[in-house]
Amino acid sequence: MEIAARVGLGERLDAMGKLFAIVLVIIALASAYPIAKHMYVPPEDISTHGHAIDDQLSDTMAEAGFAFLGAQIILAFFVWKFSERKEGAKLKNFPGGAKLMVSVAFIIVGAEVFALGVLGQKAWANVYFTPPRPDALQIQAQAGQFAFYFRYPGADGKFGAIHPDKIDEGNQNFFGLDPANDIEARDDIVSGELTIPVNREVHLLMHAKDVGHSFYVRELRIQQDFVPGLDLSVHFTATKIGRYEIVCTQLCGLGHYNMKAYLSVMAQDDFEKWLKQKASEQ
Amino acid sequence: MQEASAQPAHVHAPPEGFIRKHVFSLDHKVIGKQYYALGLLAVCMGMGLSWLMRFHLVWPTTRIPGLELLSKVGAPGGVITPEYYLSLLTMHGTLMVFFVLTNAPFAAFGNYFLPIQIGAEDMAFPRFNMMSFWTTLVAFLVLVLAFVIPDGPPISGWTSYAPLSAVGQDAGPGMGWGMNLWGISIAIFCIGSLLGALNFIATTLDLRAKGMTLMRMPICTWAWFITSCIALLAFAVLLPACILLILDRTAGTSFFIPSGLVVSDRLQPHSGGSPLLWQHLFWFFGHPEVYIAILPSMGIVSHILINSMRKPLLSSKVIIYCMMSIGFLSWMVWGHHMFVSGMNPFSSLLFSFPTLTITIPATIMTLIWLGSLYGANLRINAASLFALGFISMFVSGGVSGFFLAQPSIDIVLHATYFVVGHFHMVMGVASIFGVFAGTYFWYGKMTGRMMNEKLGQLHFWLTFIGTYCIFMPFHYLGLVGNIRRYSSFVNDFMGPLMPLHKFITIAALSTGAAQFIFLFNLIYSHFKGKPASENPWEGTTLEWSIPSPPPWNNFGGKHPVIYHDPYQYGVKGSKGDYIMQDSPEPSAS
Amino acid sequence: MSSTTYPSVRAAAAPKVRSAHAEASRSGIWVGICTITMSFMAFLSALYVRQGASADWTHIVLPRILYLNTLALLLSSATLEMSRRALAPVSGSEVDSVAVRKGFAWLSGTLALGLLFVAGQYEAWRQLAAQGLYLATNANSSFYYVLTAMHGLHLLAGIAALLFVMSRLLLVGNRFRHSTFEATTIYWHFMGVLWLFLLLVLRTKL
Amino acid sequence: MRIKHVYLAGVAILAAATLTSAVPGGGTVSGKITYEGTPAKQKPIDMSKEPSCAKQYTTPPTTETVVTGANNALENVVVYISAGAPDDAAPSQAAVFTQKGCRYIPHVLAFQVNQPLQVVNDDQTSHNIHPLAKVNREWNKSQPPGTPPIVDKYDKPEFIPVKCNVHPWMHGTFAVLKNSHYAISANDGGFALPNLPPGKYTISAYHESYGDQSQEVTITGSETKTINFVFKAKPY
Repeated sequence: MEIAARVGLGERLDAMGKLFAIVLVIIALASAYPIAKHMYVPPEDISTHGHAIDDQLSDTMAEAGFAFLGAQIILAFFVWKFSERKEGAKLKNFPGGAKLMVSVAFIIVGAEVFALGVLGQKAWANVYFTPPRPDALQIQAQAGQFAFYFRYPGADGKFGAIHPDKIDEGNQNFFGLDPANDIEARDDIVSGELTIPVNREVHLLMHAKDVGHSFYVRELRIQQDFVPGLDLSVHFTATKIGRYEIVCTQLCGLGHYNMKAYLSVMAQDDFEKWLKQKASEQ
Repeated sequence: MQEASAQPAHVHAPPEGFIRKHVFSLDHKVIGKQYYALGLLAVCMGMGLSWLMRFHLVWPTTRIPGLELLSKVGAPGGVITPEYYLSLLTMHGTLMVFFVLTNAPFAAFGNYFLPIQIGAEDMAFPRFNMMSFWTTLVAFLVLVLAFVIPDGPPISGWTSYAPLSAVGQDAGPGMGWGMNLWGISIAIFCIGSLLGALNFIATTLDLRAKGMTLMRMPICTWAWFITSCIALLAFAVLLPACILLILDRTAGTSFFIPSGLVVSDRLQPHSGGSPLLWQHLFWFFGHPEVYIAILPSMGIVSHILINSMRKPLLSSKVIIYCMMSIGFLSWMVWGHHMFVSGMNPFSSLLFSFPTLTITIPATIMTLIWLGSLYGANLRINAASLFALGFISMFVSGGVSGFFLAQPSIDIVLHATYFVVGHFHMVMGVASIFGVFAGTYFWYGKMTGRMMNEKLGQLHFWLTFIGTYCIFMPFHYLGLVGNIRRYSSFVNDFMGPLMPLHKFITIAALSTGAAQFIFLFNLIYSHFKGKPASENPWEGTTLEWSIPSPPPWNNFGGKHPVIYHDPYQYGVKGSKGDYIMQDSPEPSAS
Repeated sequence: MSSTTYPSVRAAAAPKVRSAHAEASRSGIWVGICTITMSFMAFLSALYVRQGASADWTHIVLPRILYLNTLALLLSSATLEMSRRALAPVSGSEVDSVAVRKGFAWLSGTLALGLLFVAGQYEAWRQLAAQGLYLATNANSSFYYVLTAMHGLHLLAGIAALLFVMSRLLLVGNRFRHSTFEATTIYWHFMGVLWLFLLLVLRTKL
Repeated sequence: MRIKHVYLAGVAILAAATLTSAVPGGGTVSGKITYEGTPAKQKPIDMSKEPSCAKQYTTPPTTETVVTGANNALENVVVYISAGAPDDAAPSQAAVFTQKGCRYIPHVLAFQVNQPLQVVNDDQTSHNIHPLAKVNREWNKSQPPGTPPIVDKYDKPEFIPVKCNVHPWMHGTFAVLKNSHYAISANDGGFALPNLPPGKYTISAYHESYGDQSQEVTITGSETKTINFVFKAKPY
């Protein structure tokens, strides 16, 4: 303890080691509690591919939780047991030494990496490696500072061409359509709300008007950036009728926090009614 | 070998006068302290900004008295506007990542102790060394200049994604000159860091004392060496990226800006650029940067832990190899920041695998730290407490990395508070814990006076508990889908989360307040602390073989000869349970 | 500067004593070369990505003068090598010896050729500008200006190093240090190699 | 007194002094603004992303780029004197531009060069005001609820489109004019420029979608001249 004295510490400090152990265990358990009790979980999944992601998430959560609690508690235990022992206490080495540690890490973590990293990739494949069905409903989504707009091809099933120079938000010409000269554009239906029929695959063509944005619907388990100059697309099938929030997750400027729209999933016939009503507004 | 004649001429005459001694000093120790001071200043600013952000998030319309003085436009009547929130966010990130996490554990402690620990009188190129600090300082000044110009600081975050960062004024307030200053500042910072890294490497390779083989170098020296190798390549990539960005903004080129963008109702006069190009360049630097921040702290913590355990690690070599492999792998994983950014989905898988693989060396290190504690005689003090805290933080931050490494889960968690919690714990708090540990451990050597131990431990408890209270809930928020970088929460899902946000804010304010104990201790001990002996911690490495504080040429002209591996603890030595690296007495092994 | 006016004196090779500092400056320069290479790699990968990014990639004809510049730069490496040979036997203290004068002459030649290269590069810019190709005209011209400008900046640093060495040679009491000179030599040769590589890229990609 | 005023005013006109040139009982130019053809259809605005605004309307408000009244009347047209009248000193009372229900009130705000402009946020949400000025200095500021009004002025005449970066549907116009003789056509298309001293004037009418038109008129005394403007409306 003369060491403690020298650094200006009056009394013995072995209590501190024990205290550290206790505090650490409390912290570890308290941190794990809300997870174990599912107090904070993603909203219910309404997509056909989402369950794979959710399973992946809960598997990872189990393994991570195990590793987290294990490591913290071992740390606490060793500190409790081996801190501030009486002078000249016998020093021991962990049986097995570094070799054991290395092999354990390789085996356990290696297995985990394999399990999650390789086998787990099918959840990703579900989203990105399957092409959209040919009969999928095509909708174009445009992200701009700071709103989403969605375009339905209308009766002719074709999207009118986009002319950036014609974009006029004051006039609600968000896509820069040119109905005067472009017949295909005349019957395009533009909406601030993404309305889709339930249980029908939607192929969302993504177009960025100005800077980078992102399309995120928690319930759909879909997140994809809009990259200016790059024509990306996602496809998904919503299985539950309802109204869900679409948010932008890519910092896009001062209005980022307020850049959102709504996804409303309707029964097929309601959807057609909605389309008609929208068409009349154009 | 280095006889006196071999030494650079300038090392010979001790510097004269205040300016040469303390301001434009060539002495690596003074430069190290200067870096530390800069880091301290930056961290205070960064913390202040985070306070403002946290306050605004939970009390959006409450006016903060006097804030309008900081920016009349940004905070009319003391209420933070959305764009000013983003300015604060950008400056917080930039200050913390570049001027704190890169400066404090690496440049500051590295400069001070690397030459001493290898038995050198100074860095290989003292003039470069001085230049690298002053360059960094200029970078800092250019960055904070953004606060005072009418345009205000940029709002595109520390990652400055193009085209938002590239199109200029139209992108929003602060994206005019504010953004230019950001780009210039970072470019300058790169130059400073490159000079520093070059110096570290040359010094480590060529100025080692007789008998100091590479494998006899202390772990933290190794950490600084590996970090400089990473920094050397990482900043060499960020610099070109910044140059291209500045050209896009000022010279009308189109590296990052594609055709047909309409920003603020104006068609942008650019064509053909690739926004993803910026992301690739930035993250190719950005991910190694994470390890530039954390590796030095790993080294420092191992160094301190060994000393407090009074026994060597199960294997220092394995730790060193792990740090090397982490450094190596860090070059293949940048894409995991871009899983949902429109990259080819196949490359996402390619990036995911090495990312997950990094868990292996990380786990090995953790297991070795834990396993070494077994059967130790652990001395508990502020330094070792922070070292233990580092391990705990590193584990907590590490496991959450396991989620984000998987593209499929990243679909749900990308850009949520889960990510924020993850990198704050593993890269921010953990490496800051390393700095705290290093400060309590080395303060006596650097100033000649010990820090106050009681205050130190009080500081530890408040910080340790506080940081968990702040950053654990971030993960919960992320799981629910709380998006990051929102200046206020107008979303449907926010209602039930607000109490948690309030809790975080209160924790952040109080934990931040606890840091004033540290600041006070830092200043108070400088004048009133107990005088530090030559070797207060009964350490074995070279820094403990010289007076506290060391003379201007470290070893008083003598050239130490090394006889042992760095950590001869738990042996029968003449002084006690340890043998100094430079003592000729036979070692245990 | 005719170096032939001096009788060629075959001096004994200087004793090879490499101090730690000399070693440091050598590894220092190699490390520096690594990082410079890395940053140019970054520029080039940017070039490749940018070329793939969109269809606006055109073709620009490189100004002929570039090849003359290249020649000048290669010659400068040769003259530098000559001066290295001349200065090899020079010891730290000797002043104004034949060897020193000779080395200095070759160095001046190197410097002249280096400046010639820079001037030539500038002329190449002016020729491009005359064709209406400016920094922002198209992606190709952007990369041309950026790459040549970056190389030019690094070369100017080399010229500064040359001037430094020459001043050290002239100074009374000759504070000439072999380590510094060697570092300068390595750097200068590297600039040559880098330029050849860049020229190849510019020729094939732009 | 009055004589003196008239006299002064006369001098003012001749010398093109910057005194106010309005003469009580001077001539008046009045008329009606109409359109021919089919104007662009005004679309309903979807404010669902801003509930605090959306709930202020029973039926969603429509866009205001072309606002028409009974028998082809055209609203929101700025009628002003583009030539013939001297520049006037700016009045000291501020022109107020209010953001209410995520719309600009008025949609077109006319005021004079160097006249104080006041932007007020009556909403519970944070607005952003971004006048896309070209000849004047451009600015772009946000205004959280409950913060003091933004005060500014313009020193050159210009028609400035105003937008809110946060709410893309919010668009308005600042008409910054040289003199005090201006009017904005009402829903019946009517306007009147009273108190014009004798002289030859160019009367211009500006519409944000249909642009500028102008006509010559000469005022000799206190008579009332009638001038009508007809804009060509396009469906798209």
